[in-house]
Amino acid sequence: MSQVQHLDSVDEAVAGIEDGSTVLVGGFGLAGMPFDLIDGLIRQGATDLTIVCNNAGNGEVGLAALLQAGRVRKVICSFPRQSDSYVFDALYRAGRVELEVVPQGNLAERMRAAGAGIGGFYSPTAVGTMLAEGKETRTIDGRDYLLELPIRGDVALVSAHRADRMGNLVYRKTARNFGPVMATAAETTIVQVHEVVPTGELDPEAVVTPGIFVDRVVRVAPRHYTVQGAR
Amino acid sequence: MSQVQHLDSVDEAVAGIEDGSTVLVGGFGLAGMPFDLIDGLIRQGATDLTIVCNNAGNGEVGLAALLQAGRVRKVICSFPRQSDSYVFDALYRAGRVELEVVPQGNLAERMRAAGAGIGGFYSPTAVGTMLAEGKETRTIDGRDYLLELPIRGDVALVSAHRADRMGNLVYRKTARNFGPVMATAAETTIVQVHEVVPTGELDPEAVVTPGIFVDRVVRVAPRHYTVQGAR
Amino acid sequence: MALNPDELAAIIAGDIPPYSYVNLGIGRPTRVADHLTPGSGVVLHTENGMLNMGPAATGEQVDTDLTNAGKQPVTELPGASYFHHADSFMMMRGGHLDVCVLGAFQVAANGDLANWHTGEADAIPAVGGAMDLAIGARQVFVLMSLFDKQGRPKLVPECTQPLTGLACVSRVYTELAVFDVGPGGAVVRDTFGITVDGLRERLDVPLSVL
Amino acid sequence: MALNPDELAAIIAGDIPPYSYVNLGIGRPTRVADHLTPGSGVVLHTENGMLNMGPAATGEQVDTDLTNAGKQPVTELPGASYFHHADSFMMMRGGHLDVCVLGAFQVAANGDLANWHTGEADAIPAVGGAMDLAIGARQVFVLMSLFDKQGRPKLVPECTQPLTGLACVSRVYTELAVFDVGPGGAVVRDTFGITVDGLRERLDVPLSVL
Repeated sequence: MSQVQHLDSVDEAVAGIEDGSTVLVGGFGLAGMPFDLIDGLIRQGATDLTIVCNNAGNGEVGLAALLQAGRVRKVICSFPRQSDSYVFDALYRAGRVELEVVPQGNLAERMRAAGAGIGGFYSPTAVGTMLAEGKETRTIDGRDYLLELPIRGDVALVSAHRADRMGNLVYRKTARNFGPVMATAAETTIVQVHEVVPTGELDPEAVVTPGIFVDRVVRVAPRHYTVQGAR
Repeated sequence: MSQVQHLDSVDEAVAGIEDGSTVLVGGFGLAGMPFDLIDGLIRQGATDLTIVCNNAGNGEVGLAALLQAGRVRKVICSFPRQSDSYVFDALYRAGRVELEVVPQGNLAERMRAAGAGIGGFYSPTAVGTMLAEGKETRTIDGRDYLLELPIRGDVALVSAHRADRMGNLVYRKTARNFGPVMATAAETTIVQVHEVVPTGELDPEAVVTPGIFVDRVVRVAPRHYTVQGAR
Repeated sequence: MALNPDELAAIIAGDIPPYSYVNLGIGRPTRVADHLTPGSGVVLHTENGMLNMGPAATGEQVDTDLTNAGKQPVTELPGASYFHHADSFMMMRGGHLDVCVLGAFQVAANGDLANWHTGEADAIPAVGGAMDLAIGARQVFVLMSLFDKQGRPKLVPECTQPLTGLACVSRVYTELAVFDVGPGGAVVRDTFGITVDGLRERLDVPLSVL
Repeated sequence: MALNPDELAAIIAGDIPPYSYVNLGIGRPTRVADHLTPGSGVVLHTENGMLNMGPAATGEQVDTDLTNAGKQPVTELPGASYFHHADSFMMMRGGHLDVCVLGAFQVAANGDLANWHTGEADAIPAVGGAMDLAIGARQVFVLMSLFDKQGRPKLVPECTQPLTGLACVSRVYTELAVFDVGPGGAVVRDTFGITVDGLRERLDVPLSVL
């Protein structure tokens, strides 16, 4: 039933993603971005996708490449505009991609709610702002909140550091970011890792994403890239 | 401001807890029960307490001793009745302690909500049961939920395994249980640990409760006790 | 012949698909673990914060920091992980467990479950994780005797005891028969030492046959 | 004399109580870190999942898996911890941060904040964590120039640009003055090379004095 599939190639790992899917994509900027899985998704060909990701792509790699390939109908993110988000910027200004801006804390919490079976929650963020438009406001214990609903994915694409054969995951530093939350919130969670170790080698106290949340694992080589702003 | 206080005695650690406080008490049965802090609280003398804990005490130690001492006005828990909960049972039947039974998942999630600034959330648990009485029901996306509100503590008493000087905590096995959640949900979080290590000795990837949630730490000797049902 | 509890636990273990994530309720359901083979790949969840829980701990293995939901000492298998209570119930309530096996006072033909409160006036209510499990696991199996000590059926048209969850049970294992329950009512999957007509005589619930 | 950005950052650093947990917004507020001494015990939070963030990484220190909220490479101090985004924003939204320092387009005398959206029709909106920080930290300090490039005051009776949060700012640091803002309106705490009357001439906001 729930056996984690360890796949030999990225192409096998992303097989079956359907047109029109909602795809949760990990990463904060480039850290934790599942580059290989996104490249695989571009080759795989699924289109009309809704992408949920903190950003809307950097340069021409990863999510930016997927956008450039014209596969994305809508982006749900907190921070699309960055110094090197020119691919998204151009598509957006051309009216070729929809955008839903969600405060970063609501983005994370709405996915957690999906993973946790919570039907909705009252968030203190964005009360009285234009991002509150159309949302129910409720005063609880003297403070105003907005009703926020879960964001579920058909698929999550996550980059982790190390997996064991049962799909337990650990991450590295701030590359952890959205990965553990997205892994809980999708029907199918696909993970790229730099290393697969035998079951029993990960410290049970330090597992961040238990294998119960993981469906497919593929090992990829670490990718070297330049970080913007590196001095 | 937020400097973690490392105290030399349990009595200093529990100083200042006021009559009428809501006290979150960690532990699931005896595992993770902050015995020493509870003993300190009994000596400290605060009374008219509301205790939030998964259980309502075992035998005559820990929470059972606090109950026996007559300091508890109300218990909020998921599972008061156990084979050795005779202290609570007698007080309850004598009408000397109030009881609010909360499903275990709601108990954990309501405290998390308090720690996370969530005003309330829609839970799938207990819909259509007598524990739904008086709660708002709402249908979201075709499923029924109950509105659940945060549970905040004035104080949390938590048992962890190891702390560093900054108050970062790690736990041991299933003694982790409610500790990390309660630490986030109280105005003052007081932690007993078996060991305090220099800052930098805990693996940053494996810290379970970051020091931001911890106010006071006291080192205590591990306690040996018999586990019921041990064969 | 009616099955004994051990035989019934073995049947449930055989019905759990390989590699399932499973939570076994306190009490009799715990016995199902004794019949799960390591090769099945089944992973046990315990709501007090662990996946890949191992068998009961004995002697030197006993560790007061490592217990199951019934507070009994257990062991850890390779590939285990520990997590706090909110994360543990996220697994349950978020629909990530494949199967849970619970005891019950009553199950209705539509899958309603009563297993937490006897309904007696002087009972001390204690729900634990029962309501979370009932609504959270993808499949809820109940393991119970078909009749209570007074001989009254526990598979009923409608629960008279306080409910744990609505329409949440999918299958009921008893010493005399296994039933599917749900929107279509009770369906007999298997009988042990009794005919379907024999069951019909003793139950107030319309029964169809698989 | 009006202060330069570095002098202002130093003043803010001096106003942050020892051992505070602090989040510094992207851009100019990041400079406050350069003026925090190790002895202050101040712990920096970055919303992409880290406490006890260290200074910018240089040369060999650069690790693509370790960045701040502005996606720039940073370092880790002893006592650091990593956590996922939901846990990180739990710290912010749950009121566990003592101070955050943010940039702003406009701040109103009552503490309303506008710092995420220029309001221009063709702007691509991008909010990031600004709204979460604004309502979450116990004290929100704003670091901004007192006038925009067109010379218009940025401390205003009421924000005309899209709001980030309501009545959330407690103090505003500018090159000419430091103000407390809130229910009592704007209060001048300090001036640099200008008198309070000089400020009153240039601002549309009633000013009281500490």
